Amino acid sequence: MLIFEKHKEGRRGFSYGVLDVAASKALPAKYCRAAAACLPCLSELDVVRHYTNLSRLNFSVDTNFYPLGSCTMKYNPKFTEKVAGFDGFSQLHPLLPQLSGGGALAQGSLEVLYEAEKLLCEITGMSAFTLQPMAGAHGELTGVMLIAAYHKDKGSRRKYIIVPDSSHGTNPSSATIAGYEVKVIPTGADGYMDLVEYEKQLTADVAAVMLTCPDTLGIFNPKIKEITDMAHKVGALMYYDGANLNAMLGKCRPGDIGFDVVHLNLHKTFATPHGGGGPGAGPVGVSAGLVEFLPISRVILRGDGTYALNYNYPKSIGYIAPFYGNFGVILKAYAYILLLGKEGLIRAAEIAVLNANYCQAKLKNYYDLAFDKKCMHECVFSAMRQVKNGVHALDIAKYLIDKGYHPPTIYFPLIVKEALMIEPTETESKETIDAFVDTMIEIARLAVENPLLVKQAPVSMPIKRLDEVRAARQPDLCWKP
Amino acid sequence: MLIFEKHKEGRRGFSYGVLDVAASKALPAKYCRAAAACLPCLSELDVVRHYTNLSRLNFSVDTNFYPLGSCTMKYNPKFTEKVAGFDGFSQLHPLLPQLSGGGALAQGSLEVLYEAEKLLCEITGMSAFTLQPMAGAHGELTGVMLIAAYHKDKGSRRKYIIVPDSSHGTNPSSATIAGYEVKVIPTGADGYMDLVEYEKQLTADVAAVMLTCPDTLGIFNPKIKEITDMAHKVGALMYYDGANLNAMLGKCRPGDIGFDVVHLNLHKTFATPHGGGGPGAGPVGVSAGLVEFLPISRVILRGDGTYALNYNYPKSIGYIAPFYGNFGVILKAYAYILLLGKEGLIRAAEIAVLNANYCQAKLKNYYDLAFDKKCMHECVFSAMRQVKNGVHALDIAKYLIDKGYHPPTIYFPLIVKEALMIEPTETESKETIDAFVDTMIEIARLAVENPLLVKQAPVSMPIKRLDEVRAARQPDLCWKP
Amino acid sequence: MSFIPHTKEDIKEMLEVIGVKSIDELFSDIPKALKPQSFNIPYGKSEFQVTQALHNLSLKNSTGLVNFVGAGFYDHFIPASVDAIVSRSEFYTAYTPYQPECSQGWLQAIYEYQSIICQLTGLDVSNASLYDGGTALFEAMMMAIRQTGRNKIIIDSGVNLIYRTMLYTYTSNLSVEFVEIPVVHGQSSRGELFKCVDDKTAAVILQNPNFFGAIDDYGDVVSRVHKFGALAIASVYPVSLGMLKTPGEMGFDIATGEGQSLGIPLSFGGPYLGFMSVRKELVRQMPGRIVGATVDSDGKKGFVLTLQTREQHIRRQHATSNICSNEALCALRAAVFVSLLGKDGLKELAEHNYQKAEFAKEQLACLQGVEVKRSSPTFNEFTILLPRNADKVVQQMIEKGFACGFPLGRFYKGMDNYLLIAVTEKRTQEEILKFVASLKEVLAC
Amino acid sequence: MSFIPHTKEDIKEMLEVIGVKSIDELFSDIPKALKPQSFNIPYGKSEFQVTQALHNLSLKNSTGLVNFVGAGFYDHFIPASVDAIVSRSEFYTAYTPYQPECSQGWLQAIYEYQSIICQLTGLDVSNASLYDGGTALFEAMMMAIRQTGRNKIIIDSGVNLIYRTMLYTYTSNLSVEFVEIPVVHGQSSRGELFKCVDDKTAAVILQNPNFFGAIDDYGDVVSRVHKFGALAIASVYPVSLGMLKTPGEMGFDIATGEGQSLGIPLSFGGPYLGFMSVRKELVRQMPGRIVGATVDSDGKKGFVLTLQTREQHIRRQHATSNICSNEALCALRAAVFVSLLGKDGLKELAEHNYQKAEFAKEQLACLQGVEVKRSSPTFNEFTILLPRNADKVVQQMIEKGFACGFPLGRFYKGMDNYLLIAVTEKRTQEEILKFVASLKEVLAC
Ligand SMILES: Cc1ncc(COP(=O)(O)O)c(C=O)c1O
Ligand SMILES: Cc1ncc(COP(=O)(O)O)c(C=O)c1O
Repeated sequence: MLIFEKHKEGRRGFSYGVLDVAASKALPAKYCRAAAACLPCLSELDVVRHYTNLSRLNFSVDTNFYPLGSCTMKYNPKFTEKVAGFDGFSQLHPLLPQLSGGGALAQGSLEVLYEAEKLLCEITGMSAFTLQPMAGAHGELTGVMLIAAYHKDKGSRRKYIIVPDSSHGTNPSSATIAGYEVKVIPTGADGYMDLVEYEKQLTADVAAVMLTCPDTLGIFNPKIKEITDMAHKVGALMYYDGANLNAMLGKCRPGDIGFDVVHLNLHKTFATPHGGGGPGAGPVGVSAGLVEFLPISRVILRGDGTYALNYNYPKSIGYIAPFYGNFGVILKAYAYILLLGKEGLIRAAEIAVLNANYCQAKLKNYYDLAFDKKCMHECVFSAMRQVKNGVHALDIAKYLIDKGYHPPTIYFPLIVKEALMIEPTETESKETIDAFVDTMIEIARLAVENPLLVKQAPVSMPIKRLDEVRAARQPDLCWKP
Repeated sequence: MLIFEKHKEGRRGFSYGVLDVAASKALPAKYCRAAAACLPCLSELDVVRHYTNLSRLNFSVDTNFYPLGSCTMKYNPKFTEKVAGFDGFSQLHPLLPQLSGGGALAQGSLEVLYEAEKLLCEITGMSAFTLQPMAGAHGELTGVMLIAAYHKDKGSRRKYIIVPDSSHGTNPSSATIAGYEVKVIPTGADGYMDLVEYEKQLTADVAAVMLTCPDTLGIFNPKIKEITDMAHKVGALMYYDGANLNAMLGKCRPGDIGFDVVHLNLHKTFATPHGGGGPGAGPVGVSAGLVEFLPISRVILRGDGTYALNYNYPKSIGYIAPFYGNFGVILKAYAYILLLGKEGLIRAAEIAVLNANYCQAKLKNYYDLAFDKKCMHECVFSAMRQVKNGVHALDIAKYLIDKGYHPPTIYFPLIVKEALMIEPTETESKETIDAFVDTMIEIARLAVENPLLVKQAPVSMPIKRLDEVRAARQPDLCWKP
Repeated sequence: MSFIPHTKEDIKEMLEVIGVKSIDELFSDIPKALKPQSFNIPYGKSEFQVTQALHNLSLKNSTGLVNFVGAGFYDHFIPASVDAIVSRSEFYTAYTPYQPECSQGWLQAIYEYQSIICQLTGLDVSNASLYDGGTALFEAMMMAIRQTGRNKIIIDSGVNLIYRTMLYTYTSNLSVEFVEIPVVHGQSSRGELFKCVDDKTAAVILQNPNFFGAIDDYGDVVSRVHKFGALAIASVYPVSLGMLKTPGEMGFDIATGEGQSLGIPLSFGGPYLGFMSVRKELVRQMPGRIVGATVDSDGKKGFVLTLQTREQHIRRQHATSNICSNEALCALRAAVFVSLLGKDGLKELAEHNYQKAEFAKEQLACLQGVEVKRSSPTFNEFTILLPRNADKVVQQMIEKGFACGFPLGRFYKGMDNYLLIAVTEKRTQEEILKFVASLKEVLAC
Repeated sequence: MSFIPHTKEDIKEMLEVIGVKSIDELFSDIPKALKPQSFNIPYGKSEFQVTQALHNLSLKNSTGLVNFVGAGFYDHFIPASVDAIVSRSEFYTAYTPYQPECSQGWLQAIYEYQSIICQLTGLDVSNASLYDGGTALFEAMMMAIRQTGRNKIIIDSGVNLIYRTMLYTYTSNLSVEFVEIPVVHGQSSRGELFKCVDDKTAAVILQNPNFFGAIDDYGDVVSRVHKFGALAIASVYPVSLGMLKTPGEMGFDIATGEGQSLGIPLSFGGPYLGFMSVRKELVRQMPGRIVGATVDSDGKKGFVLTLQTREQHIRRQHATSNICSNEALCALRAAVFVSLLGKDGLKELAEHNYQKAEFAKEQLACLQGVEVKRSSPTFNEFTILLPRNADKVVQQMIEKGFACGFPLGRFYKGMDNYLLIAVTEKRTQEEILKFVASLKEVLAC
C-alpha cells in the first residue's frame, strides 16, 4: 500500500510548534501555489511503520550474501556511520570556509579532505586527486573533461576516445557527454582486448583510451603496459576506470602502469554503503601533467600548519560539483583506510581475489567460464549450458533469491552471452561462499532435471516475477490524486 | 542456527590492536581460568548479519500493531533515543558527582533528575519521588519497604498487605519479598473489589492495600475514595500501582485520591521503549508523611542554583539501586513529557481511552466482555464463547500472529477465564484498530465455521507452535560445547 | 583491524581447491615490473583509535555559530525519525534495485519519492535522483538541447553562480552558446530576456527564489519561451514549494533543484540530492533511473526500474546520461521527511521560514546604515546593503558567534557591500534579535 | 507535539460507535471530587526545541575528563556495531517474548546471552537478566536462604559497599543475620571467615576481584562453606573473566555481577545489567525469566520462555522473585559485544586492562610519597596510599583534567588517604604518563 493511500486529511506526523515571531502580512497570492501539494498526512508512528516495513522487503549486505559483480558489495563498517554522524562533520555548512576569516571554522573537515587525497595518491600512484566527483560515472566525466583540457592546452585537436567492447556502459557514455566520439575495440578469443584492432584504431586523433583493470571480465591483462605505451606513443592519454581497484590494493598501482587519469569508487573499494543506489563518491586522480587542470577548489596545507581552499588555478576546468564532493562519503572511506591501514588494504585485495578464484574453481565444472583464466576479484560465467534446457541467467538469478542470495550481476559484460558475474568480496567467509556454491550447483542440476522449477522462481517473495514490458509500455511513474 | 554454531576457530570480529605499554609478567596461573571461555569467533559482518536477521523474526511496535494489555505499547518517539545518546549523558560515570568537587561535573544530569521528579510529582499529585527503581515491580518492592519503614517508625507492627484477586502478580510477590503476608480480596460479580470482604479483611494489622487504578480489568472504580478512606481509618496505607496511569493523565491523580505510595512505569505511560523486556523504570512517589523514608541519594537544588546529591536523610531506607536509577530511561521519559506538555499528556489519556472503548464497542457482540462497563485504557474480553467450539484465547492469539498482529495479553487477569486483554494505546489510528477489529471478528466467525483453521495457527511464521511442556520437562537452557 | 573472516585453515583449503600454492600465485599475471613502486600507507588502527582521532578532528570544525548562511544550502531541522529510517540496514547496505523481487521496499520508496517530487513541483514525472542541484540543472539543459536540436541557452544571472559555473565547466568541450540575463532590482530583466529569446534558443533557465532570495512569477517568461519552441527550465528550492507557485503552475517544462533542504544534513557539501521532474512528453529524454509500477505474474502490484533503454548500461554512448549510481539514500531521506511533515507540515515549514525572514528584515531595517533590499518579495533569504565591505563585517560577526550571511561580493562584481541572509525555521526570535543587536555593535565601531 | 493520529472526524465517528456524546463522558466514572487539584505541566514543545534544550543540558556534564574512576563501573570502549544492533526497531520496540512464534529473534538472542553468561562464569544455567549487579546479588542471597532454610549470611567487606548497603536495605524488614568479614592486606581474612562459617550459615558472599581490585582464589573458602551445607556466592566483573579463574572453577554455587562492562554505556548509572548463573540443581530457585530450546509441532527447533512456574505472573506471592520487566536490551548488548569479541577478543580485552593497570602501577610506584598496594595481584584496578587526604588530591586532579580515581575514605573508615584507580583498555600510555605526571605536580605543591 502506498503511503499516499494511507493519507488521512488533518493528520499530523510532525509539527514545528507555534511561530515565535509576530506574523507579518502573507505573501501576495500571485506568488503562491494555488493548491497545497497532495502530500500524505500520517502520524509519526505510521510513517515509521510504513518505511520500516518497506525496508524489510529488501535484501542487503547486512542480511544476505550479495555477490553483485562489479559492485564490490563488501561489509560497510558500522563505525564509519557513527563518525560521519559527528555533529562537527554533519552539521557544517559548506560555505563557512569560503567566508573571509571562515577558514578557521572548518579545519577539521579540510584536514580530512587533504589527508584523504594524500592517501588516495599513494594507493594509486597518482600525483593529485580531486575528491569532488559524486560517483564513478561522474568521475569518468570529470576525467574525460580533464583529458580534453589537457589536449586543448597542448593545442592538439582530438575527437575519439577508445573503449573496449567489454567496458562498462558509463565509459562510452561519459566520453560522449564530454564531447568525444567513441571507438570500440572488440575482445579477442583469448579474453583480452584485440591488440591488432587496437593498433589499427589508435590513430593520432585519439584523445584517450579508457580501460578497466582488472577488466570487467575480472581478468588482469598482462599486456597492460604495452597497451599504455602504445597510446602514449600517439599522444593519447590513458584513463583508468577504478571500479575494480579492490583487487589491486598494494598489488599494482595505475600510476605505476602509466595511467594518466584514474577514477575510484569509494563506495566499492573503500566500503562506503551503496545506499540502495547511492550516494557514492568517484574521486579522480591524475598524473603530474594534468594536475593544473583539476577542478577548483583544492585543499592546501599552509606553512602555518592550517588548511585552506585554493581557487587560484588558471588552467582549472572549473566547478564540477557545488563544493568538495560527497564529504560524508569521503569521510567514511577515509576512516576505513585509517582502520585497515597498509596491511589491511593489501589483505583485502588478496582475500577478495582468493574468494573469487575459489568460487570460480568450485563452479567451473557446472557453468561455462567466459574465459578459463585465473581471475582477480570476480569471476564471470555464462549460463549458455543451462540455456540449452531453457534456463537463462535471469532464471538462475530468481532461484537464488528464493534461497536467500542476492543474485550476481547478470547480462554484463555484454560480450558474454547469459553472463553471471560473481564478486564475493573479501568480507565473506568460506562457509558463506560454500553454501552459495552448493546452491549454484543445485541450480545447475535442476536446470537439467527440473528446469521449470527454476523458471518459476521466485516463489518465496511477497511478489512473483514482474511484468517489465508492461511497466515500459504503460508507464505508471508516480501516484496521482 | 546459533551463533555458537557459526564459530570458526581463529576468526576475529573485533581487535583492540597492539598493546601500547610494555607488557609486564603474566598473572600467576593459580588466578587464571584454566581454559578460555568457549565464545563464538565470527567476523564483524557475520555477527551483524546474525543479529540483524534475528531481529527480523520479531514483531515490534515499529512493524506491527501491538495491543498487549497492561503493557501500554505506545509509539516510542525516535528523538528520545537520540537525546539519550548524547555523549554528555551516555558517557557520564555515575560516581563523578560523588567525588569531592565533582558535583560540577554532572549538573546536566542532576538537573534532568531534579526536573523529572518535579514533573512526576505534579502529574501524580505526590509530594516527592525516588527515580531509582529500575522497573515497576522494583518500584513496588521499594514502595512496600517504604510502607514498612513508615509503620516501624510509628511503632506499629503490621503483617498483612491486601491485594485484590485481579491484581498483577508482581503486587503480592513484592509484598511477600518485603516481608509481608498477603490477603487476597475477591472481585465481586459487578467487576469491582468485593467491599464486604474488603472491610472484613481490613484489620488493624494490615500495613497497606495495593490497588491498580484503573484496575487490571481496565475499569475505574468509582468507590476508590471510599476504599482509600477505609484503609486510612485503620491506619493502613494505600499503594497505587501506576501501570495503568496512561488513562489518568490530567484526569485523576492518585495523590488527590489519597494514595500514599505510587509507582509508575515510565516504559508504559511515558513511551520509553520496552526493549524486548526491559530496561524500564519504576519511579516511586510518596505523600508528605513518607518523604523522609525515601532511598538515598536524593537530588536537591541549592540556593546558588546548582544541583547536588543529598545523603543526609537519617530515616531513609537506604540504597535500593547502585545510583540514581535507570538514568537513560528517565531521560527519555523526561524528553517525552517536555514534548507532549500539559495538553499532550491529557490528550494521550483521552485518546487511549477512546481507542479502548471503540475497540470494546466494536467487539462486544462477538466476544464476551469480562464485565460490561465503560472501560478506560484497555478492554478485557473472555473467549469462553469461542471455547464452546474448542477455540481458546491462545488459539485466537496465534491466528492474530498469522495476520500480522501481536496478540493482546491473554489469560490475565487470572480472574477472567480465557482472558483477552486489549490495550490499543493512543498512538494507533482508527484505521489500524478497524483492521484489527475486522480480523478479530473474522476469528469469531471462523471459531464457529472452521475452528480447526484457528487452532492450527500460526502457519505463516518460521516456526509453528512450540512444545512448551517439553521445554519445561527437559530444560535446554544454554548451548554446550 | 580488517574485516576478513578467513583463518589460516580456510586459506589453505581454498588454495588447494583452486590448485595454487600461494595467494601470490593468484597475482602472477601482474608483471614484476608493475609491482607498486611504493605503498606508504600508515599501519592499521583499532576502531577506538580511529573513532577517537576523527572525533577530535570533528571538534576542529565550529558548528557552534548561529547560522544565517544559506545561498542555496540551508540549515533546516531534521526529525530524528528520518535518521532512524535511513539507518535501517536493509536500506543503506543494499544497492540499486536491479532485482525487483528482493528490492520491493526500495522500489516502492523511490516510486513514492518520485510522486512527492511531482507533487512538490507540479510536474508529471520525476526520476529516482541525480547527484545534486547543479548536475541536475546540467542534465536538464542537455535534455533541452537534445529535444530541440538547438544549442543556445539563455540563463538568468539570478541562478546560483555555483550552478552557472558548473554549466560552463561541463560544456567547455561542447558547442553551447550561453546568454546571461542581468538581474535588475533583484529580478530577472524581462526586457533583456525577451530580446534574447529566439528560434535558436534551446532553453531558458531561471531560478525561483533566485540567488538573491527574490520570488518571481515566471509565467510570462515561460509563455514567451514556448512561443519560440524552446524549453523553460526552473531551478527551485523545495522547501519554498510549500508556499510558492510551482514550476508546473508557471508552465515550466523541467524543474530541477537541490533536495538538501528535505531532511539531508549540510555535511560540508554532500552527499546531497539532485531532483528533476518534467512534463510527461519529455520522459524518454530524462536522465537517470526511473521506477514504475506494474504487476507480477499473479497480477499483484509491484515496482520495477523501467524505461531503462534510456540508460548507459543498455544504450552506452547513446544514453541520455552517463549516470549510474545516484543519491538514492538521500532521496529516501527526502521521502521520509516529506511524508512525516505531510501537506500541512510542509506548509507550516514554509510559513515559518517566510515569517522569520520577514521578521529579521523588519528588525534589520531599523539599523542605522543598513538597507534591506525590498524591491521584490522574498522567501527565507534576502539581501541587505551595508555601509561598508561585507567581508569585514562577516569576520567581526563570526567573533560574536554568528555566521551572519553570505557576502555577495564573492560572486558579483560591485556588490562588495551586499550581504545575503538566510533565516530558517531553526532561528528563534531570541537569536534573530541577538543577531541584529550584534550587527548593530559591529557597524557602530 | 503529540503522537496522536486522530482527526476530528475519527473522534466523531468513534464516539458514535461507542454511543457517547463526548470524550469526557468516557471519564464519567471518575467522581468530580477526584478531578486533579492541579496539573501545572508546561505546554508542549517541538522536537527541535526539546532536542536543543537537552543537548544544551548534556553539555553541562563534563565527559571530557580522562577517566580513572571505576569502583565497579568501568569506562570500556563500545564497538559501533553493538549500538547498530540494539537500535534495530524489531529489538528495542518489542516487549517480553510471551508469544514465541513472533519473537524467535529475541528468544534466540536471550538463549545465546544465557549461554554466554554460562561460558563466562563457568556455571550451568543463567537467567535472562536482572536489574543490576546489586539486585542480582540480593536475589542470589534470597535463593540461598530459601534453598538452605537458614538465615545467616557471611559477607566479605571486599564486596562493593554499594551492594552491601543494598542488601541491608532490602532485608531491613526480614530476619537475616549478616556477618562481615574484614579485609586484611586487601584480601578476605581466611581466619575470620573460617571462624564464622557454621551450620546456621545460608551463604558466604565474596567478590572477585574485590572492591580494592585484589584478585583471590576462593577455592579453599568454597570447600569450607560447602562442608557446612551453605552456598557460596560470587559477585564478579565479567571483563575480568577473560583472564581470571571462574566462579565455576572455584566451585561457587551462584555467580552474579554487573554486566555494564559488556558493551553498555556508563549512562550515569543505568540502565545496566544484572546477570546471574547457577549450578543446575538450583535452577528452579532462580529468579527471572529463562529461555529454553524446544521443538515446534513439525519438530523444528525453536525457543520459548520456560520454567515460568517460578514466576510472579503464575505463582504470585509464592514466586521466587517479583521481577517482571528485566534488562533485556542490555543483555542483548552484552551478547552482541561478547559475540563480536569472541574468545580471543575477550582474552585480549582482559589482557589490555591487566597490562595497562600494571603499567600504571609501576609508574605510580616511582612517585615520591605514593605507595602502591601490592600485597595481592590485581586486575585493572588497584589502591594507592597518598601522603595526604585523597579528596583534596582528587579535586586538584579534576582541575588538571583527570578523574583520577575513587577516594576510599568515602566508603571505609580510616582510609582517607587511599585512592582506588581503574585503568581500562581505553587509557593510552600517553594518558597514563600524563596522569602520573600531573599527580606528581599535585603532590609536590
Ligand atoms: C566497471 C564500472 N565502471 C563504472 C561504474 C560506474 O560507477 P558509479 O555507479 O559509481 O557511477 C561502475 C558501477 O557499477 C562499474 O562497475
Ligand atoms: C498492572 C501491572 N503492575 C505491575 C507491573 C510490573 O511492571 P514491570 O514489568 O515494569 O516490573 C506490570 C507490568 O506488566 C503491570 O501490568
